[in-house]
Amino acid sequence: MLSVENIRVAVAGNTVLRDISFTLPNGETTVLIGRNGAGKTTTLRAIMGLLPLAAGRILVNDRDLDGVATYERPALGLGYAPEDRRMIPSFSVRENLLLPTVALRFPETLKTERLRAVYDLMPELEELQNRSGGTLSGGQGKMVALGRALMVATDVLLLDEPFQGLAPVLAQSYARTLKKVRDQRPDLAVLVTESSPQLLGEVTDRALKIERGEISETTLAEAGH
Amino acid sequence: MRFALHAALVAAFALVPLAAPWLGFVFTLVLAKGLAALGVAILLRAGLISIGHAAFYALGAYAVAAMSENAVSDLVLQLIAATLVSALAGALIGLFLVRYRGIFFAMLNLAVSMVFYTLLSKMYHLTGGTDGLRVDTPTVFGAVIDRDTLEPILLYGGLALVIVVGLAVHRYLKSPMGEALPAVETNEIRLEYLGIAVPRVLLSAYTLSAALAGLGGGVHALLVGHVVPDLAYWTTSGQLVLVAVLGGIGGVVGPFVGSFFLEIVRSFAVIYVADTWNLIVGAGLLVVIFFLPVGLYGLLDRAVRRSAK
Amino acid sequence: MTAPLLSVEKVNVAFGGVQAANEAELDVMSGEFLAIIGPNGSGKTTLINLCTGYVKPKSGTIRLDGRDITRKKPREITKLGIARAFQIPQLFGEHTVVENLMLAVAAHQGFWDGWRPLNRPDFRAEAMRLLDMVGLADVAEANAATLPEGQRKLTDIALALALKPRLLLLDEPTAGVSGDEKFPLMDRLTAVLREQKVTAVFVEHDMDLVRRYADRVAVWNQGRVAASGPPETVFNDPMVLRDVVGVV
Amino acid sequence: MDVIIPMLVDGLAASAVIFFIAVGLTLVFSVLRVLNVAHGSFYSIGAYVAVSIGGLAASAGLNPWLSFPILLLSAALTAAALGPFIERTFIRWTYGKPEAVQILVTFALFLIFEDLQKLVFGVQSYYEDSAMQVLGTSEIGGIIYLNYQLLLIALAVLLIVALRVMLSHTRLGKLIVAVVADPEISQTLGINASRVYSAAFTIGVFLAALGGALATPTSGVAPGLGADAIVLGFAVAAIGGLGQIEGAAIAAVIVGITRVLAIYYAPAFEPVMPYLVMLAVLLVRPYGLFGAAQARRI
Amino acid sequence: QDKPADIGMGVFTFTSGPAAAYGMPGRNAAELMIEQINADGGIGGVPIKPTYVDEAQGGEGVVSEFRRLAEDPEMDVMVAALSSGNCMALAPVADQLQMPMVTWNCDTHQLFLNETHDYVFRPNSSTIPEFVAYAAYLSATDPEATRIAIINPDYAFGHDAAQIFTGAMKAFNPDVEVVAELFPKLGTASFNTEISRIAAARPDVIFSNLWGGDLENFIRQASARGLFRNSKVILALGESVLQRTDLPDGVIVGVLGDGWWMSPDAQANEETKAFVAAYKEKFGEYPVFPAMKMANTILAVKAAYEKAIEASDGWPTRDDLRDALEGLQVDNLTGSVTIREDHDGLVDQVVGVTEPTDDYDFPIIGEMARYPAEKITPPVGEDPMAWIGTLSPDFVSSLPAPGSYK
Ligand SMILES: Nc1ncnc2c1ncn2[C@@H]1O[C@H](COP(=O)(O)OP(=O)(O)OP(=O)(O)O)[C@@H](O)[C@H]1O
Ligand SMILES: Nc1ncnc2c1ncn2[C@@H]1O[C@H](COP(=O)(O)OP(=O)(O)OP(=O)(O)O)[C@@H](O)[C@H]1O
Ligand SMILES: CC(C)C[C@H](N)C(=O)O
Ligand SMILES: [Mg+2]
Ligand SMILES: [Mg+2]
Repeated sequence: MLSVENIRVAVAGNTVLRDISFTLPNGETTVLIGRNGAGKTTTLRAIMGLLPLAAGRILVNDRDLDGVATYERPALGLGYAPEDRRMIPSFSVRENLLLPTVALRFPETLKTERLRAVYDLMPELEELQNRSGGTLSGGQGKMVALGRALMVATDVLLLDEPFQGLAPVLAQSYARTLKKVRDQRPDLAVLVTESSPQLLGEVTDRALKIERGEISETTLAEAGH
Repeated sequence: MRFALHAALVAAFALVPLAAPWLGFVFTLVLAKGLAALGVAILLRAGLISIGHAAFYALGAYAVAAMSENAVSDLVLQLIAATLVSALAGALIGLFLVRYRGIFFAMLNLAVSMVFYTLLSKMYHLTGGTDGLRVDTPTVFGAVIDRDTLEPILLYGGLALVIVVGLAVHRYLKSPMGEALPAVETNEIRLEYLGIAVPRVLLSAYTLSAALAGLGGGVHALLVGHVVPDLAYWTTSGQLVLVAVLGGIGGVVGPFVGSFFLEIVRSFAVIYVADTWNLIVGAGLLVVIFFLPVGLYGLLDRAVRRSAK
Repeated sequence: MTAPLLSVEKVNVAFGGVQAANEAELDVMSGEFLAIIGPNGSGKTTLINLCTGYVKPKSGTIRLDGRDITRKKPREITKLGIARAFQIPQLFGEHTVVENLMLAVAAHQGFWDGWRPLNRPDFRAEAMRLLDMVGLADVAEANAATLPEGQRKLTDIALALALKPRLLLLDEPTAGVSGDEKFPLMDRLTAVLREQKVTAVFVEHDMDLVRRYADRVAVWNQGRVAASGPPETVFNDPMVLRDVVGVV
Repeated sequence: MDVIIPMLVDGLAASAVIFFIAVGLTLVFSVLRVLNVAHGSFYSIGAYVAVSIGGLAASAGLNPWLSFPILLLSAALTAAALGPFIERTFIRWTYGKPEAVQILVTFALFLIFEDLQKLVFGVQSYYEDSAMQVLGTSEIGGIIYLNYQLLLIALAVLLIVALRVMLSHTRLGKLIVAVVADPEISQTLGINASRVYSAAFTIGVFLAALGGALATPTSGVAPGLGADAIVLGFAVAAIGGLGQIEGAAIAAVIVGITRVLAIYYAPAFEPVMPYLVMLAVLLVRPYGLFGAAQARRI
Repeated sequence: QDKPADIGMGVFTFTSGPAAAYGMPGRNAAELMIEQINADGGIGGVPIKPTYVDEAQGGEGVVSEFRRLAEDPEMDVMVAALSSGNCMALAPVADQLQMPMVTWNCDTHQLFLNETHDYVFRPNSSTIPEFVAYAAYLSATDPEATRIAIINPDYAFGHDAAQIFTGAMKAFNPDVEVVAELFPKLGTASFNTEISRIAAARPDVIFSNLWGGDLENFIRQASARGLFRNSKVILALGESVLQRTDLPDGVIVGVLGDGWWMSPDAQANEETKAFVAAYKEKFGEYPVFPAMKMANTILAVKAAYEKAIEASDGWPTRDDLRDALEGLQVDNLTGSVTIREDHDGLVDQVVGVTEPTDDYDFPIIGEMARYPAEKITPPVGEDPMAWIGTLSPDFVSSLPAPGSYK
C-alpha cells in the first residue's frame, strides 16, 4: 500500500507536479493517464526518489520515505520499470533479472525462488534468458523490465508507459501478464502510467488523470475518448 | 565602472615598476604569459582544453631567437615573425586537431607539444639543445639600444600592445564567430543544423590562440634574453590553462589577472615559502574553481560594481 | 502531378537489431503539409535524421529537387534549404533566447565576420520578430537553459524558421507544449509557412492536431510507410486504427 | 636479431610498469568519467610509502622475502588512506562537470600532493631493493636480466586476469558494470551508486600506488616521479581508448616495445615514442584502439 | 664607499626537484663555510649574509630572482649557478646589471666560448679538462680499451661530455670506436633497456656522466645486472654518490676538478680537515665534491674581496670586486685555482678508481692521478674541439701516471 500526500515536484526549474495526492491500495491496479509531458514519469520518478520533493510526503505501508535513498527503496518492496527499457547491455537477460537481488544481497535460495516465480509469470523470458540485454527489441526489453521489477516488487509495482511502442500482439500478452500479477499478488499495489489506456481495460481497478500537474479521478471510458 | 576598473589595473601596471624596478621584469613576464593564456582561454570558451599551447609559446620565442641569430635584429620584425610563424603552425596543426573534442583534444595537443619539445632539445645545431639560445638585445626601428632601455620598452610597449590586442580579441569574442564558441560546447549539433561549419569556427579560434601564444613567447624571449626547450614542456602548458581558469575565461582581462596572480605568488613564494608554492597555487586554484567559477577577474569586477552601487 | 520536392527511395538503416528504416519510401510534394504519425520507435525521428544527414542509410537514396543529398553533411543540407526542429529541443544553453536566435539569423545572413558584433540592430530586430511569432518575446533575455520544456520547444522551432527554409521538418512540434497553447501556436505557424510557401513535414502524436493541419498523413510503422493519404481516408483505415493505437 | 629477446624482456617489463600506471587511470575513468591527474601523485605516494615501510623492515632485519607482502601492504594502506577521502571531498564534486574543470581540480590536487610529499619525504632520493636482490638474476641470450623484471611481467598479466574476474564475476564487479551502464536505473534496482564510485576510485588509487610500490625495488624514489608517470599514463590510456582495460594493456605493450626499439635504432626518439604512437593511433582511430564514439541521440 | 653592515651574497643551487640530491650538498657547504668565515670575523670584518635561491623554479624564475637581488643595494655578489642552462641565462643579466657573478658548478665550455662576460667568473674547471682527464686516465690504465659505450643525461652536459670524451679517446687511439651511445632523459627511473643495449654491445669501457638520482638508479640496476663485472666503468660524477650506493671496486671516478676531500692535498690541509669534520658533524655525511666546489668558490670570493680591500681605499664596490676577480689566484681547501683573462678557471683534475678501505663503510678513491690544470686545459682563445684534435698518445705519457698522486 502506497500513499502520496500533497507532493510538489519541479524539474529543471519548472514545477511539474502541484499538490498531488493519491493512494494505491494493495491488490489493486491503478492507471495514471495523461498526455505527453503531463507529469506521469515525474510522478513515478518522485516515488522512486529520483526527483526531490519540494513539498508533501510519500509513504509505503505507512513508512515515510523521506530520507530513504533511491537505492534503499527496492528493499522496501518497490519495483520500478522505467519508460524507456533500460537494460544493462553487457549482461544477459538472466543477469539483468538477477541484478536487483544481487544488489540487495538476497540468499541464493530466495534468488532462484524469485526467478522461478517470474519465469512462471512470463514463460517467454525463460526462452530469452541467455540473450544479452543489448540485443533486445523494444518490446522484449519492456517485458524484461517488468520481470526485473517483479524480482523485488513485493509491495509496490510502478510501470511507466509499458505499452508505449509495443506491437499489439506483445501488448496483449503484456496485459495478460499484468492480470496474472494482480490475481496472484493480492498484497501488491500496482501503478501503471499510460497515454493510451485502451489495452488496460480488463486489468484496471481505478484510473487517475493527471493534467497540468494536477490529479483527478476518472474512468477509462472518458480517458480513452 | 568597468572602464574605471581597467584603467586602474593599467595604471597600477604602469606605475608600480617605477617603485620596484625588478617588478618591471615580472610584470612584462605577466604580459607575455597573459597573451598565451588568453589564447588558451579562447579555446576554453569552446570547451576545448589544450595541454599543449606552450609549444606555440616556445615557437614564438625560438622564432625571435632564430632571427636575432640571423641578424634580423629589429624588435618589431621579430615580434611580427613570432606571431606569424605560430599562427601558421597553429593553422596547420589545427587542421587536424579541430576534429577532436574533450580529452582527446587535450591529449593530442599534449602529444604535439611534447614532440616539439623533444625536437627543440635534440636539434642542437639549430636550437642549441637544452642550453637553449641567446637572444641579443634587439634594435628598435633601427635604433641600437642597450638592455636598460629595452626593458621599459618591453613593459610599456607590451602594455600598449596588450591593450590593442585585447580590444581586438574582445571584438572577435563578441562577433558571431566568437559567440559561436560556447555554442560549440553547449550544442554543436544545433550549430551544424544552422548550417555553420563548426570546424571552420574552431580552426580560426585555434589559429588565433596560437598566434597570441606566439606573440607572448616572442616577448618572453626578448625579455629573458635566453630561450630553452622547457618553454614547450607540458607543465608550462598546464600553467597556461591554470592561469586562464584562475583569471576567468569569460573575458579578455581574466587571463592577464590570472597570470599576474600566478607570477606574483611565485615571485614571493620562492622568497618566503620556497618549498610550498605549488601547494599555494594548487589550493588557490581549488578555491577559485569551487567558490568563484567566474575567476579572479570576475571577483574584482563584481567587487567594483558592488562598491559602485 | 509535379516532381516531389523531397523523395526518399528504398532507404534502409538499422541500429543493432532495430530496423529503424526498412525499404522506406516517401515523397514530399512542394507546398504540402505532411503529417507523419506512428508508434514510438517506429522510425519517425530516424526518417528526419536521414533526410538531414545526421544518420547515413545502409542503402537507398534521398533526393532534394531530384538532387542526391544522401551522403551530405547536415550543414550542407541545411544550406540547401532544409531546416529542422527537434523532438528534444536543441538550444545553446549558455546564451539567452534572443542570442540563440541571433546566432541563427547570423548563420543565415552573414556569419564569418570576426569584427562586427553578433548583437547588431538588424540581427536583433529579425530575432525579436521571430520570437514574437512563436510568442516568446517576453522571455527573450532569459537564459535558454532555464526555459520550461514547452518554451524550449518553441525556441527550437524559431531557430529553424530563422533559416528561411524551403522545407521544414518538425519532430513533434507540440509535444510538451501545454494543450491550450497547441492550437494557437499551430495557427500562427501554419499561417507563416503558407505565406512563405514553405513545405512542412511534421511528426505528431496528437491526432486532433493532425486532422486539423495536415494536407496529407503518412503512417509510419516499423521503419516504413504503412499507409498514406488525406486525413479522412487514413483515419478510417482499420489497419491504422488497430496498429497506431497507443499513440493518441 | 639480438634485439628480439631484450625487446621482449625489457619491453614487456617496461610495458608492465606502464600498464600499472595506466590501468587505474582508465578504470577510474570508465566508472567515474573523470580523468584524474592526481593519479600520478598516488603513484609516487605509493612508492614513498613502500620504500619507507620497506626501509624500516630492512633495518629491522626482516626476512627479505617479506618485502613482497610489504609492497602490497603499502599500496593497500595508501589506497585506504586516500581513496575514499579524496573521492568524497573533491572528485565527487566534479562528476558531470566539463572535462576542463575535472582536469584542473585533479591537477590542483596533484600540485598540492607534490609539495606535501616534499614536506614529508624531503628531496633526497630513497631506495629499498631487497625485493630485487632476493630474486637474483638469470641470463638469457648472453644478457643478464633481473628476475624481478620477469616477475613484473607476470604480475601485469595476473592483474589483467584479476580485474576481468573482478568485473565480470564478483558482486562488486557486477555493480560497477551496472552503474557504468546506467547510474540512475542502477539505483532504482538497489545499487548504492555513490558507494560504488568510492570503491572504484579507491581501487584506482590502489592500482596507482601498487604501480609505484612495484617500481621501487629497481629504481629509487625522488621528487618528480609522479609528473612523469601521469603523462605517460594519459598517453597510454588514450591510445588504448579511455576506459578500456584491455586497450590499456595493449597500448602499454605497444609503447613499451616501441620505446625499446627506439633505444636500439633511434635513441634520440625514445622519449617521444609514446606521443608519436598516440598521434599515429588517434589520427587513425580518433577514440583510441578500443574506444568508440557514442553518437548523441537527437 | 664605507663598510656595510654585511656582505650580501646570493647563492643559487637546486634545493628541490630531482637535482636537489646533487644541489643540497652545495647549499650545505655554503651554509657551513659562511658560518665559519663569519665566526672568525667575516671578510675584512664584515660578515656574509647569504640569500639562497632554488634553481628548480626554471629559467625565467631564476633570472627574475637574480634581478630582484641585484637591484637590492645590500647585495654585493652572486654565487650562481649549478646548471649550465641557468649560468648561460644569467651571464648576460649579470653583465647588464653589473653584478659580479661567480659560478660554482656549471661547467659547460660554451659559457666563455665566443662570448665575453665582464662580470662573470668561473673559479672552477670546464667540461673540456674534466672529460679529457678521464680519457687520459683510461688510456693510461687500459690502452687496449677500444670499444666504448656511453650513457649520459640527455642535455647539453651529457652530449658535450660524450663529444669531448670520444674526441680525446680517438686522438689517443685511432682504433677507438663507440659501440653504443645513449642519452636517457633526466629523471629516468629504469635503465633496464639501456643496460641490455649496452650489455649486448659488449664494450670494453662504459663511460657515464649521469648524476644525482639518475646515477644512483643506474648504478643499482647496472651492478645487479653484472655490467660492472663485464666492462670497465667510468662514472664521471661517481664520487658524489660513493656514500649512498655500494659502488664496486675498480670503477674510475673523479670529481670534475680537484675537490676530493680525501686527496693528499686536502688531508695535508688542517683547514680542510676541520671543514670536513664540521660538515660530517653537521650534515651526517662527508662533503661530496659539489660541497667542496661550493666551499672553494666561496673562498675564492673571500680572496677576491681581500684583494679588493687592499686595492681600493674604502670599502670595495661591485666594480672593485669585479676587478679583483680578474686574474685572481687563490689556494683553497683542495688545491688552488687561477682565473684566466677569459674568466675561466685553471683547476687541476683528480681522477682515480674506487677501492675498499677499512676506515669507512664506503669505498674511497685510490690509484689517483692529479693532472695539472695548465696541461689539460686548452689555451685561451683556442677552439676547444680543435685543441682536442691536436692531442696525441704521447700527450698521455707526458701526464702524471695513475697512482702517482699520493
Ligand atoms: N530534464 C528535464 N528538463 C526540463 N523539463 C523536463 C525535464 N524532464 C521533464 N521535463 C518536463 O516535465 C514535464 C513532465 O515530464 P514527464 O516526463 O513526467 O511527462 P510524462 O507525462 O511522462 O510525458 P510522456 O507521456 O511523454 O512520458 C514535461 O513538461 C517535461 O517537459
Ligand atoms: N542513434 C541510435 N542508436 C541506436 N538506436 C537508435 C538510434 N536512433 C534510433 N534508434 C532506434 O531506432 C528506432 C526508431 O527510433 P526513432 O527515434 O526514429 O523512433 P520514433 O518513431 O521517433 O519514436 P518516438 O515517437 O518515440 O520519437 C528505435 O527503436 C530507437 O531505439
Ligand atoms: C650536476 C652538474 C654536473 C650539472 C652540470 N655541471 C651542468 O652544467 O649542468
Ligand atoms: Mg513519461
Ligand atoms: Mg521521435
